[in-house]
Amino acid sequence: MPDDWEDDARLAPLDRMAAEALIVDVDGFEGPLDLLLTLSRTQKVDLRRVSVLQLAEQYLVFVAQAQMLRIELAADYLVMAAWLAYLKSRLLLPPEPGADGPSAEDLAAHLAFQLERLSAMRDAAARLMARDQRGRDFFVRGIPEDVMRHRKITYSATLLDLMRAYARIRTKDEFRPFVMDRNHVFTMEQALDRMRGLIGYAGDWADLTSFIPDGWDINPMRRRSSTAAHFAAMLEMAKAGQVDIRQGDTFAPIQIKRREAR
Amino acid sequence: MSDINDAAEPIEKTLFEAPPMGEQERMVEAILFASADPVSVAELTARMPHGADPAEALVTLRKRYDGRGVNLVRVGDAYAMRTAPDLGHLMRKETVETRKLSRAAIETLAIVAYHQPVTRAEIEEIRGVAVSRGTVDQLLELEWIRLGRRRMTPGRPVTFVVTETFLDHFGLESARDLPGLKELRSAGLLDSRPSPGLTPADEAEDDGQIGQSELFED
Amino acid sequence: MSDINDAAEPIEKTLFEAPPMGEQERMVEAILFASADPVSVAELTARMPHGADPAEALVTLRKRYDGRGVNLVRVGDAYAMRTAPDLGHLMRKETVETRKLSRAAIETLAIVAYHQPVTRAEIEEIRGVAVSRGTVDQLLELEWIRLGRRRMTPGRPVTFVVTETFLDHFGLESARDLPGLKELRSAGLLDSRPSPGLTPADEAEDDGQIGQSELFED
Repeated sequence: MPDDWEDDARLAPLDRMAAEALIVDVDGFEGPLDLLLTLSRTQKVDLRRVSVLQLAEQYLVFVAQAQMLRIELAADYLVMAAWLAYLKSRLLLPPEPGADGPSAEDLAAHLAFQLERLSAMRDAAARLMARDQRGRDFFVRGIPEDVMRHRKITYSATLLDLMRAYARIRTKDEFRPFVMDRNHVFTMEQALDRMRGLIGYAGDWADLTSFIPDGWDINPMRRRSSTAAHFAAMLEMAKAGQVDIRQGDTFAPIQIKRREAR
Repeated sequence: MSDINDAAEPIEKTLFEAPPMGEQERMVEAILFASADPVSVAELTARMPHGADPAEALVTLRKRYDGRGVNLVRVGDAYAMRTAPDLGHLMRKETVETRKLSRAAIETLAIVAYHQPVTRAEIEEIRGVAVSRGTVDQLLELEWIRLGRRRMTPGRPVTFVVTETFLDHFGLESARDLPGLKELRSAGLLDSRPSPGLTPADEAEDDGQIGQSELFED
Repeated sequence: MSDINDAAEPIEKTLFEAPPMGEQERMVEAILFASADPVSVAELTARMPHGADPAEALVTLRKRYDGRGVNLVRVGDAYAMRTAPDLGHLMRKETVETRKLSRAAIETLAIVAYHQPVTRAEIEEIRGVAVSRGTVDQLLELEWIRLGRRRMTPGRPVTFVVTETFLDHFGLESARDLPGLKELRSAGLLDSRPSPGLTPADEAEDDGQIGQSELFED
């Protein structure tokens, strides 16, 4: 405690009062920059000539006092304090020869610029709000007349759209006989029924084509459909272990035989 | 106008100098402009500085707006600014939107164009789906199709045919100018895979149900 | 004003005779009176008859209302009728109680107005404190600020700019008419001065790329 008192005693009474007032008000500040701007006002100089060194000291005193009073400071206040302590030491010590990075003077100048800019924006905001405002100083028409909106919709379609649409329907149409015309189709179920019945009679190897019924081997469409159906039915029966299949060569006739029951 | 003068007669004229008439006119103008409702002379008097004579200001202001785009009108016992009656048409705004016809509509239209006169049942048969009332109505409204003669079949169903407006829109001289199936195919618009077992000669056969002879009659 | 003339140049002048200028003035007057919001020259052109030149009518109409109780004011690219600011005291009845803006909101608004287009990070750097979501939301809700183009820097941050509603509210013709703008600019206080290396806010990622040339671009 004595140390703190000693610290405090080094401050001019005015500064101390200002600092104490600030401490009471810590919640009223909008961040470290706002606090620095307020502190800089105690210097009563143009912000361009503000003593950043003095400002840094004021800020550090503020933070020290806040901590002494166990006031929780937000992290960014402490980050600023650390940075200002660093800046202060850089400003007080002669520059290291060959040191990289910006000089302490550059850093100080930038801080002064930031303060000046913030201050300028606050003035600008005040001037903006002092302007004549709509609904307070000048007024709009009290009886605005609604504009009646007549929406007119025009539909567009080109000849090409029309032709495409028709082509689409006609394409659908052309496939219709294929779906409708069941008398050219031999289904796998039909073939399966037929072969199950016939296979029992054929004790030896028999050509698959011999199972195709009469009347389904002339018309190409009927022949294709019945061949496919019987082929699929044969595979189905082989899978069920009911028949054996053999083929002598590629494209040679496929032969089937009933598998002997064990 | 005598009533205005009566109402506006200031009771006490002494306390303050009334503003010059030009200023009073400006005030009345601003108040009438900004008010949501017509304003009575009594209310004007209450809102204007002491000694003002809104009735007189109203007279000059009314003259000033005479023949302008906005007029000062009397509404009952009150006054308001209103758009000149002859400019009412400016308060309407026409927006034109261009939309694409729906797929159902364009297909229906195509069927009518290629198969006219065609009944609704026939359209549905060709499209393979029901045709909604809205689709037909839309095409009727656009004046692209109209009702044709009734079909002389049981129920005497109405038929649809395309209109002059339709021909005009699509740049056709007559419905006969519509490209045929072969042309559609050679233009790549028809899927050119021939369906199995169906030769080009077969195409005529399914037109048959519609009544080939009836196609493109006028 | 050249831009206005360009916008109003009718494409086809031949079809109909444009109405005489006196009539055009009446029309502009009626349309502006009827609308509470500013009306753009393009919209005036669209609503007036073919061949009308609202830009010219606006010039004479503006003169006509000069010094009256109601004035013709320019708001960005649009025009509106507003009561003369010196008569605001008569209109107290019409005053709409607006929400009190917080200090943070007012400052943020000023920063957006003077530094636009400006990113959130830049606002925070200038204020030295984080900008709360609510502050930005409030200004967006009032339609005083809106999102501008994204900044072409890493992260492509959004920018904020002020709106026509903002200009209308504060009686500004354009963002160039902001009070003290020239002085602030010549003092270099609108520059985005990169911080020399390490800074308290450690805002290395955002500043530096703003480019003064981008400010107040149209």
